[in-house]
Amino acid sequence: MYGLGIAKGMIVTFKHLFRKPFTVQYPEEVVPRGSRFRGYEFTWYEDRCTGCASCAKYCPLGTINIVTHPEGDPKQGMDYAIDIFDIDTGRCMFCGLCVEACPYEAIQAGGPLDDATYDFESLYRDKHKLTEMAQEHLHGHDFTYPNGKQAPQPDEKPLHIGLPVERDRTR
Amino acid sequence: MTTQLDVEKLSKQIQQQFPDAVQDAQGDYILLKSDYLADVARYCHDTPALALHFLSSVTGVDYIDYFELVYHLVSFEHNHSIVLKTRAYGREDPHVPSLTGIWQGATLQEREVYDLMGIRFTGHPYLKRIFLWDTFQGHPHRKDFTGA
Amino acid sequence: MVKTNGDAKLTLKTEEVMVNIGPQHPSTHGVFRMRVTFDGEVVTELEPIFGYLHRGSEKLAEERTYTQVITLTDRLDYLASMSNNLAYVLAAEKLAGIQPPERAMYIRVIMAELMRIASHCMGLGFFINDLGALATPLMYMFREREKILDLFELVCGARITFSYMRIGGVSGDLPEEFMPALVKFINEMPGYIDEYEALLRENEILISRTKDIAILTAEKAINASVTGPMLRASGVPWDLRKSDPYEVYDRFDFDIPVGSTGDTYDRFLVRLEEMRESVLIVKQAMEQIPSGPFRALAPALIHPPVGEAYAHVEAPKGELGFYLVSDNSIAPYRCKIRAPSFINLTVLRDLIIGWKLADLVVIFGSFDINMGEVDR
Amino acid sequence: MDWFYELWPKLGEAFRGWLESALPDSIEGWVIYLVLGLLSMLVIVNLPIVGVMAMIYMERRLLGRFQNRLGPNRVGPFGILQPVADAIKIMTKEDIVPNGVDRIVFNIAPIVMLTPILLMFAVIPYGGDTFLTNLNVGILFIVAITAVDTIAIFMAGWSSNNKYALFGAMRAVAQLVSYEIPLLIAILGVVVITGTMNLNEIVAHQSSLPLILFQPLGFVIFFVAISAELNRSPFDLLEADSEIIAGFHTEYSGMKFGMFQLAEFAALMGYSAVIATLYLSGWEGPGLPGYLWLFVKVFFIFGIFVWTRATLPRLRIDQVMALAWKFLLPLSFLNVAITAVEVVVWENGLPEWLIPVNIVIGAGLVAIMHRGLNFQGQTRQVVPSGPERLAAINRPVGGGTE
Repeated sequence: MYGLGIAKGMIVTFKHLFRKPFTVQYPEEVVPRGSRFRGYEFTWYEDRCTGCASCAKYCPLGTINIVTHPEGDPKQGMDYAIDIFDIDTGRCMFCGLCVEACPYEAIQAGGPLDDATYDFESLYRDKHKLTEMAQEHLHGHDFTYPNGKQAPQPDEKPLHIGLPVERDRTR
Repeated sequence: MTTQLDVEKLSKQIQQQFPDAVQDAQGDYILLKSDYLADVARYCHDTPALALHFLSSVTGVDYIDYFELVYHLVSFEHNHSIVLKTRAYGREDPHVPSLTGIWQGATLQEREVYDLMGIRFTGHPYLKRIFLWDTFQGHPHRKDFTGA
Repeated sequence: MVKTNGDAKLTLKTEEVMVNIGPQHPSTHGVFRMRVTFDGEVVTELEPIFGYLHRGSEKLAEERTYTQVITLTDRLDYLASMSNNLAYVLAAEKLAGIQPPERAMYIRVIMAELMRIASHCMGLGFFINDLGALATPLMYMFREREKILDLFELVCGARITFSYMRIGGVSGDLPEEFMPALVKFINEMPGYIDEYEALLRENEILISRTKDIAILTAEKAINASVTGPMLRASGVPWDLRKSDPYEVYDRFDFDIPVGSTGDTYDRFLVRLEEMRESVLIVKQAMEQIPSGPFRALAPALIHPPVGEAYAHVEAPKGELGFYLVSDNSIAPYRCKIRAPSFINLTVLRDLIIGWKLADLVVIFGSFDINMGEVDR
Repeated sequence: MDWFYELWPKLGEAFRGWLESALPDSIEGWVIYLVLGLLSMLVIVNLPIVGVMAMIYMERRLLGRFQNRLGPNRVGPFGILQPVADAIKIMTKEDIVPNGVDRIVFNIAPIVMLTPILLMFAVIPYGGDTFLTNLNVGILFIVAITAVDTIAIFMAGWSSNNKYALFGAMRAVAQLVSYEIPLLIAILGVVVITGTMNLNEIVAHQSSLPLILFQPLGFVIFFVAISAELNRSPFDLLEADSEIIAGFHTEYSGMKFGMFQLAEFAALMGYSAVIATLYLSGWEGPGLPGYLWLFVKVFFIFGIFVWTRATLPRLRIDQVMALAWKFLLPLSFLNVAITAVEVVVWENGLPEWLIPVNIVIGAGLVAIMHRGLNFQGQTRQVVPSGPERLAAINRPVGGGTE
């Protein structure tokens, strides 16, 4: 009879009236992100980076700009000092290829959602800004990298071969 | 599993119908002379043993010396497929016959190839740019395209 | 105005109105434009106009390495990125002769089938929305899609642009928490599909709006290169998962839903049934999945030998194919995408002419196209 | 507690007494009458505006819950101030008059739309003694005055110089005029039973049992027809968002758009009150005072409107017309005929055992009549798409001279 199908549908919607809403209210309640979440907060750890520029080569958009020069005593193992390491997050599409490319897991994805800014300028992150963000992350997460590994304490030696690089954290 | 038609056998079959239509037959494709393309396509479509009623895709490839047109044909009845190829020479006005009369599915795809590769399909009912605007100069998928 | 014809029969002659439906219109599913001529409410002429979202993906692919092209395929049909990834990596593997390990193939199948459910959720939801149902079924379907996206986020870290598959496998193994979440979802999903059916399948208004509307005959569908649910709604049991099995689809037991008449209602039902079949495939894949490596040992920059390869998958919208030509460099010489949404639009004009304005949006909705894929 | 039940008449009396004592004796009686009349009009005009705010809030929240989400909950506690925010937004928006519109008609249309709707609230009885005017042709007045809205919608659509608006206007003319007829004839059933068009007397007639029990078929027809009149789903073709953007008010913005929205919701509220008055014994009810009972009923009916809106897809214009002319119109005639027979046979009021009989007759008639609609599609002649279908559609219509 005409109307039975409509009545069936009406019952379905009526049942939903008494269900708990599926949506959550964002600022009060944040859905937990997965551990592999590729978010805005690209963290780059200078203490792990050797300056090989694999990430820059892998980036499909060329958002990573890296300039190095050889440095250090050849007897203790040659190293590259990183002069420039910039990520233009404004152009980044968060494909995660750079994360996969890095042999030392120096660049890692992850982070919160609330990283919106008002201008493109602040999305261009240079070495200092990235180090700042990385330190902020490490201090907030008990010196653990986003991938779950333990980071060196501030007084410890960096992980990569060679001498510790002189860091300019004051900017 | 879709089987590849035996290229050797099919090319002989085509040779019988249309002498010197087949230029080359190797791998999984048959390279045809562009003059015979429409006839051979019609033959592939109408022969009950082939029954290639489905034109999967039309592709243009720019090899600088020539343009290659690739037609993927599939038969749903016999579940076999064949790749037909043909070449269009010249950079100024390369052209091949249109297959829209045989497969309606070729209309939009040929328009796309015309738009992006600049290959003219003679006999196409509505050959017009499809993605780019009508006043656009050049054909961006050509290898020598340097920007508008 | 009533005027008398030569043979003295009265005809009602009205002035025709030309309306541009799109590029900004609630029912064009993106930036698509139809230049439509109406006689009253009846469509007498229609010309689809493309290109508002043309980004030249195929040209961009020629300047990127084989791995980097994966990120471009995410943006083709952005509601079914996993299927696009799959089609591309299959083509690249065929070109380079790389065999992915078994576990990777199962993971890919699970992802592709989950993606099909999500894509059909969106397709059906917006189709019902075009019918005027004020987003209620759409919201329900969004809810399930969100759950699938949560699963994808677990495995690859992104919700829309996954870039999960790699040439020779996938970028990461399934995390520990994935399988329990998947089991929970797969057990819930049939109940949700029952809900959609109760809400929509027998709804008289929906039936009266879709049944016998815009019939696409099987011959016409094949001749016009229509693929996917649209083709199967016309009664052609052509599904690449069965007729040309890729990956491990030949190990699963599932049906291909086929329509009887090829009208809009059949296209709706075929998608609804396909969601059930996808749930079934995922269930079997979960039971069969072996342990082992998730990625073949392939170099980071592959140099495939000179040649060409065409690989196709049954994407939610139809047959998605990648035709790659290699010149033994790190980037493809030519990357052609056979986009199902685009080619399905061949029959748009023929299907819509003669129907009313209200049918126009419904028929167009039943195509379930995606502008990212149409314009590429 | 007497003042609680008779709040508005008592308030009026008290105010009148105060006015008489406060004003000097030289002021004549008609001035007081005028002041009182203006004041009560002010109350009546503001009633739909406040009610519409509550309804918009309720609709959005309910739709949210039907769709498994929360709905607006940011402005004020539970989002209760959302309609206020909406109103402020809409009033401060730029009032755009596009090029090429018929300026006068374009500007008048919202006023023509809203005024009749506000007039409608004058005759609705809110309680035993609470009404602005006790018209003896009350229901006729309501139907007549709200029919003006058709013209307003057509004015808006025609003057907008927009093809979508034109589509909306044309649909409005076809749809609204068609549904007036079954609507009126369904009301006739009530009038036949009660023997009056005065809304107060209709309510008084239902003091024992609501009329929906004796008029189930009439109620269904009235409800469907009123859904179409008010552009509610599934008959919201005039502003079908997926087809013609927003229909007749596509080009309107700012407060002019707000007036259309206001008129639409006020009409919904007014007609919900009419449904309550005609079929659900109006303000009558135990416990609560009449004006509160009426609003409970109004919001209950409104909730059903929201429910249908949340569930149902939209019909096509020819199906909507078919429903009116092939289904509702014959049904409404049958309804009047059956009611008339019943009233003639049982002169001194209808017996209660007629209630199940009426329901069975109504269901049976619906089951028989719906076959004529051929909505299921199986019996309809199948026409292929494309040029063949166009030829089939363009075949000559009309009698000709054979």
